[in-house]
Amino acid sequence: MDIQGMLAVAILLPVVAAVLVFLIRQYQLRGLIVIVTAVALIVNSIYFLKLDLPMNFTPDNPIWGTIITVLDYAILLFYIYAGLSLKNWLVLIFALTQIIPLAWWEFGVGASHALEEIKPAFLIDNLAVLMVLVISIIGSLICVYAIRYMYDHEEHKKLEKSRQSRFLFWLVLFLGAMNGLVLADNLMWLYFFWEVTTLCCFQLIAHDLTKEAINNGARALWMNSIGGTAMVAAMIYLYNANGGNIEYLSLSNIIASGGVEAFLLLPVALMCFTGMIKAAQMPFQNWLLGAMVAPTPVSALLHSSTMVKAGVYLVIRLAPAFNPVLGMIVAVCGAFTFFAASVLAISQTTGKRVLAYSTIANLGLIIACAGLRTELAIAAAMLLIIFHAISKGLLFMCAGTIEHQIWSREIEDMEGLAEKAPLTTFITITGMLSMFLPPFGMLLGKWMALEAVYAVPLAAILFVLASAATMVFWAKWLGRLLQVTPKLGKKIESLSLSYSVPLWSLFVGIFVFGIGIAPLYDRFIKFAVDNVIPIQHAFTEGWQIILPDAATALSLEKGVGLLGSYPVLPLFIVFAIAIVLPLLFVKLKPQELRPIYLCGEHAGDVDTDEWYAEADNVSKLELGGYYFESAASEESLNAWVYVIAIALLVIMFSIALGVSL
Amino acid sequence: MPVMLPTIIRNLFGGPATRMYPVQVRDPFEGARGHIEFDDDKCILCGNCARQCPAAAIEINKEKNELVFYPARCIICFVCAEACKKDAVIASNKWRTPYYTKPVEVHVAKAKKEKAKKE
Amino acid sequence: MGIIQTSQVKSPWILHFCNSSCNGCDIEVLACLTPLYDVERFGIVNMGNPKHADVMVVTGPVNYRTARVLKNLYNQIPDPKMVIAVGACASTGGVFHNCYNILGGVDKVIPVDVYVPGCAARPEAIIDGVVLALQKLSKAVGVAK
Amino acid sequence: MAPRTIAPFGPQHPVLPEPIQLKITYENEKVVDVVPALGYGHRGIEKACELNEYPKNIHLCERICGICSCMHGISYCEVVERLWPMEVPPRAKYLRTIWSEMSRTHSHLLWLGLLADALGFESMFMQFWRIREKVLDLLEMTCGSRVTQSVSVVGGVRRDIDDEQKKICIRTLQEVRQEAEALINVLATDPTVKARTVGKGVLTKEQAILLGNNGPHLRASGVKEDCRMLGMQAYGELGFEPVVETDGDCYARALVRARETLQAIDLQLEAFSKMPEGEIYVRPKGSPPANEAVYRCEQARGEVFYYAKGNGTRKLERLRVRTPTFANIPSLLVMLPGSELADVPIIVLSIDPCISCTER
Amino acid sequence: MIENLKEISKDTLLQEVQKFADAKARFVTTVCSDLGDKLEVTYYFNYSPGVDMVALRMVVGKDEEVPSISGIYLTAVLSENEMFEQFGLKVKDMAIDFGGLMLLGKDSPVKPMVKDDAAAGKGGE
Amino acid sequence: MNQVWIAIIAVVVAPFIGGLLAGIDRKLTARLQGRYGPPILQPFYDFFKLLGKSKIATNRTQFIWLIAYLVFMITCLVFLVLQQDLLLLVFLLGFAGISFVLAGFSTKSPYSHFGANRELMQILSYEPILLLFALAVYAQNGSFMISSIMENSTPLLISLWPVFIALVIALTIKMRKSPFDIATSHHGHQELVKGIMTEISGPYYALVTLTEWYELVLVLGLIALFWSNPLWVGILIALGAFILELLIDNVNARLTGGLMVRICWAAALILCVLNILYIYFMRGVA
Repeated sequence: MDIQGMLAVAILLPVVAAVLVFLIRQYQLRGLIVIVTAVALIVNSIYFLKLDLPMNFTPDNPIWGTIITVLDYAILLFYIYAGLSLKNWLVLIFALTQIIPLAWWEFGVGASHALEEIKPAFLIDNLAVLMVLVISIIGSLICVYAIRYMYDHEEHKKLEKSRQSRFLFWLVLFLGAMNGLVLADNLMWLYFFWEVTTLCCFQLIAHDLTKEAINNGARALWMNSIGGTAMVAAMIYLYNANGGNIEYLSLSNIIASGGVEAFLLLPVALMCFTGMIKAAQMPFQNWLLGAMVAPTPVSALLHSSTMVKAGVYLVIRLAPAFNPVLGMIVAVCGAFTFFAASVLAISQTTGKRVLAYSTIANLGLIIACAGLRTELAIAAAMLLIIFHAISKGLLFMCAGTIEHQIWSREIEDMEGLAEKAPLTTFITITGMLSMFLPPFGMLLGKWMALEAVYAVPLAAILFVLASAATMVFWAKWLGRLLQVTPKLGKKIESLSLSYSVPLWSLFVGIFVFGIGIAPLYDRFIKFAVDNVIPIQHAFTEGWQIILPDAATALSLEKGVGLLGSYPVLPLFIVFAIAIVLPLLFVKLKPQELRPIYLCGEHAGDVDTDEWYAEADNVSKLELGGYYFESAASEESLNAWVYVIAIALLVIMFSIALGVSL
Repeated sequence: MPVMLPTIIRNLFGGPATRMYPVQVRDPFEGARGHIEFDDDKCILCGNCARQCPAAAIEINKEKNELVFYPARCIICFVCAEACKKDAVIASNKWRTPYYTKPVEVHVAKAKKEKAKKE
Repeated sequence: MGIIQTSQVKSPWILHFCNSSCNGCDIEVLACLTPLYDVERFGIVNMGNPKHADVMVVTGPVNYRTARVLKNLYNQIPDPKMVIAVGACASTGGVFHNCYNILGGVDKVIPVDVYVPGCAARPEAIIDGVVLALQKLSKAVGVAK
Repeated sequence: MAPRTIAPFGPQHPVLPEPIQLKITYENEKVVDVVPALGYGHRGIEKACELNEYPKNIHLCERICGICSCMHGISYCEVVERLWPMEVPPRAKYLRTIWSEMSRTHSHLLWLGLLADALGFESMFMQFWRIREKVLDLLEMTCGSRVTQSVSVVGGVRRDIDDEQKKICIRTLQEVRQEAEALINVLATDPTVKARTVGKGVLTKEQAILLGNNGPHLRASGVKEDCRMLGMQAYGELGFEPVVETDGDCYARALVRARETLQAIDLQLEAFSKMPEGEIYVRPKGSPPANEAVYRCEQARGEVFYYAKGNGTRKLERLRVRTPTFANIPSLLVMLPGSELADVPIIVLSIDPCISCTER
Repeated sequence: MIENLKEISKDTLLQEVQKFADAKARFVTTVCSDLGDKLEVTYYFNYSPGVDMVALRMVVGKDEEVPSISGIYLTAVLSENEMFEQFGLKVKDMAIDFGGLMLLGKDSPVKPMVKDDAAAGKGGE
Repeated sequence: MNQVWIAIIAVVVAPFIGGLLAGIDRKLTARLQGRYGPPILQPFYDFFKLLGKSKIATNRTQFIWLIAYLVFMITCLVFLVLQQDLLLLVFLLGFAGISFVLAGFSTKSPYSHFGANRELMQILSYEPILLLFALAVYAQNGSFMISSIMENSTPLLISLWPVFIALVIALTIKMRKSPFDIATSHHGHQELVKGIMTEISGPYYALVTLTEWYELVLVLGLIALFWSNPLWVGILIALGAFILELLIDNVNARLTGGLMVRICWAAALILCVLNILYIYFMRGVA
């Protein structure tokens, strides 16, 4: 297949499929289309690996440029409409701040003609392909998951009129937009895809049409519109400050400048800011938290494994164009988000909000890595993107599955799930462990990040504190799931195929990628890193990860040989001995069971959780989790978080302005 | 800040205060209430002790000429020793050792028998 | 005797449970832990948790409510276990024999291995009692193996 | 509302030597609600006292509580003596005072040890109990038993303290006072102890009175009230002034008891010096007449209330005992909510609970 | 002889107790005793600070209901529960009602302190 | 091959050292309290006795986490003796800690639950200190490998003494000593009964004991790194720190969880951060 066809499959096929899905109202057929699209996307994305990367592509027909411009304005006009109809002035204002400068620039200044000349339209390098793989594989699995999920969702809500088609329309459409986004090199096109993702995001968050859903959707819309505005500003500046030259309206050219051109720093900072909003970095974390009202596939697809990754993707892309000071401040911004989100996650009582905060935190970590701009840091960022997409996608799907078993999102209600739904719990627990503990990939990424972060000591300290907080909120949730009364002979629940295939695929993915990370890095990820920063060192040795000491930012006179090492295989063997073998072989005989210790007053048999209280009344044991409201709640910390985060942004822009002007 | 430090250092070098029971046994005080014994030779089965015992540890069986004592019930108040006019209840300052099964002491009141014989 | 059997005799952990006791024996049980008597010399530790205990030290007579607790606690102790009834009340009900809410000694509810007499039982007697219980334990595990 | 945890605290719990259950509702570790469950120590002694002949009841009353045993015995004797009414010889009064204070010393040292233990300050616990053993030795020497003294009888006391013993007592008490003073100094100044006790379980003066608190618990809230002020036994002849603290928190309660320990030793020494020679026992005539009497006495834990009603026979018509803890337990319902789980043992201990007293 | 004893009826009880509460007196205890066909209830108060004790006494029939003073003095709740389970004295509106199972267990004797009830020693071996 | 032998020897010998240290701990604590104390070998008696107890349980999952706790602790020790990555060692130690917490959580028992939550607070307290220790070592040596510490001739203690103090605080938590013995207590009466251990009994309790011995050796080993050339000085320092802990245990009351987190974060932030920044700037100047 040639590149043109592959791009068409990656970008246009989802659009076509989306329209089909929207039109077909029959459950099975609709599902089939989604599955076929998913398979096509996955196969197609794997074919990208076979290409001779990197390569450029620009469609021959200029009509595409015109279509995009028209749709651009259509989207922005829709925003205006949305702002007016919802009476949400922020949406309206930030739609206007995009459309007016854009129209003025294209038609007032008359740049529209020149803009059609930007080449190439698409840049297909390893980094882009890596993103395409993440989007196509994980995104498709989530779409498959959504088929059944939405069915159950509406069953439970007892809707009269099915709105599943509409939902799947936006979901599948989004895949195309996302693929376009990561492949685009032309800033105008990038901007267009960016806006499409924002639109999908708005529609999907507001899907349930409750007041809360619409409000939160609108919030996501206006916050991301700020990002869009920043991007428009960046483009206009790039055009005007360069004397009406379109040279720097292409990502590859900005990057190629390598941070030397002083005037480029401001637009880079602006686009970086756009990316940070999309990645829900502090102080813009609220839209992502609000987005959790959406049905869970939305959260899984948009708000953890793909769309928010667009933000970090952009920051990583632009990393070579930072100057060292900007890099440092971006690193601190990211590290601060990592820290603050991890701490705030401790006080969350809703499962999806914990996942959201964890996502924000990890995106912060990735952005911090991008800001560090060393080979090691970028490699860490890449690994984190991959592993985070797998683990978090899985966890969101687990959260959705759990929600459909207990019809609640509250962590408190998940008590003893290990008994009610052992299979789901098993997968969930594995997913959670893979988020923060060795030997899994996320930890490998975090470990590399920590080894790389020393160049910015402030970020290092924030990393350390955040790591500790991360352990706490995951462990609390894990504990909740495990907390059961003594009982034998659990029965395993059955999951529908639409649930279990994506779940098990990602479950297997965690292990396959986790174990095979070294070869994978060597064969593929290494080149993606090279797209950002030239690689000089091999980080692998067989199946192990070995970091030579020269890979750090801090050059030391002493040659000690090794910076660090991560023996992947031995650690997985340890994991197998520690968890898997006991899981298989530790057995408990019924006669060994005893009731729990309730100060000697337990009432009943071994599975009891009741005791005799005052006046011989039987009282039921209740165990609530700890959420440290007084120390870590949003009410007590948000003010601080906002002040510091805004201060950091102000510093970032002052630096960029100071250098540029 | 560590106000307790001098005390524990003194403890460390001053040697333990432990009395190495059962290797070292300190004799109980002279007047300590340890346990009671019965002098069968003196007992006349008057029943003073049994009547005044708060724990009902002593039973008198006049027909069999027996005084039955349940040591496990005894609360060692020594009221019996004070009540006994014949000094048949001997107050000892040694504590009674533990046992696997609750003992029952049967005392045949010899003094009473002799008295009966005389009559 | 194997190492496990030797250890079982050398490391009795205690669960102290006070029924409707008058406290007299309880403070004497506690006094055993203090410097003057220091039962930790024999490896005795007061655990306060039935699941870790080997020896249950019970004081006081059983009343209607503690009978239930006593039975529950006894069942939660893993084998091999010993029960020591400390004091006259725990053995038989003692001075409370005619109180309306008293069932009697501990042996009305659970099997007792060693009785320690006294009111209140002296610390020395309690130590003797534990030693006696351990002798019984060592015989029991010796026979079992 | 934060998620709640509802769990039992007791009857069998390592920090509670005695069985009582508190059904505690927590938010995180903060206590929001407490329901006490009693009945684990109830024996029915009041009824048994009506069934026995009155001299036997001394031993029953002494076993209402093993720690307060000496003063329960004395209180019972005094309330029965008031039925006639009859007067005991002065030396007996002094002896009763000395033994009361001696048992107060041992009880307070025991409590200070338990407090240290609840604070996780094991070495201090050991030291307090090490000192306490000396006091117990004195009790054993003079009364014959370490715990249940059984020295008081209706009409006087059973044993006398001879000069030899008096000398030993005075010497030992002085030693104890010195050692206790040093330890109490540690307790009062150690920052970790202060961090755990200052401001915990605060009761204001008004709250304390309305809740019917008594004893050191009440005095720590700034109420100068002590039944020894009534001047029974020999207290009227000794220079006695109640110990009062004003803060009403656990730290204040600890200080009150610590200072009372020293005061008790001083009172004993004074009583030894003033003790007159003479008889120690007069035999009561006949049976308790049909009369009623009330007697209040300051035990280590607070005011004990004895009510006796005679009917002319050898048995009592009614005996009622209201022990200090019985009146202090309701204050837990006020103090515990709002505290941390870690403070629960300290606050519970701060009333010096004696469950066997409470439930009889 | 009891000093400072005042005879009252159950209707004036709350009124009288309220006077003590206003005077910041401390509640000491209640004493209930069985007079055969009636119950005699005495409430003791202590003027704090100080050691002056005052008593209120009322005589009620065995099936009569008396008001609870636990609304005024929370601490009376234990005594009132105790009177209920030991003598069967019905107390209305107690702040915490243990339902007759505060001190007694489910299997314990009922109303053990009542005279005609022969609740003699069940204990012993 | 040589390395395998070192690892095996370490895994076999460590529990003996740990048990012996635990015995010394109990004996010395007793002496500090004016008691005679148990025999030095008492921990071994306890261990073997527990092995011989009958198994009772409330939950199966608990055992899996306990085994994970042990296995990961042993792995940490192997990492130490094979002079592997210090940072990864700390993360592995984190897994061990989390396993223990999950063991506590995996039964619906109130005291186990309280204990697990408090253990989490402990992790929150000491984890930053350990991670910052690794960072400080890196600041000093330019590598996270323990082998680099061993090769370095200048002892870490000279430049990293503030971190050492912070690590002693972490050691107090790890050894579960007063004032920070809040999650489970080895002796004495606690409001949490036995915290996480409440539902763990018999042979599995023995497993936890074994793990604690490994942990003790591991943490003392980490402290010994502060004077790695010659190592015997480091070992002496570690033993000194061990005895210091016993003294601290006996002169302090137990504090609450909140205070512990505050003290540790303050110590971690102030001592470690100043130390790291100092080294950082000194290097910048040079």
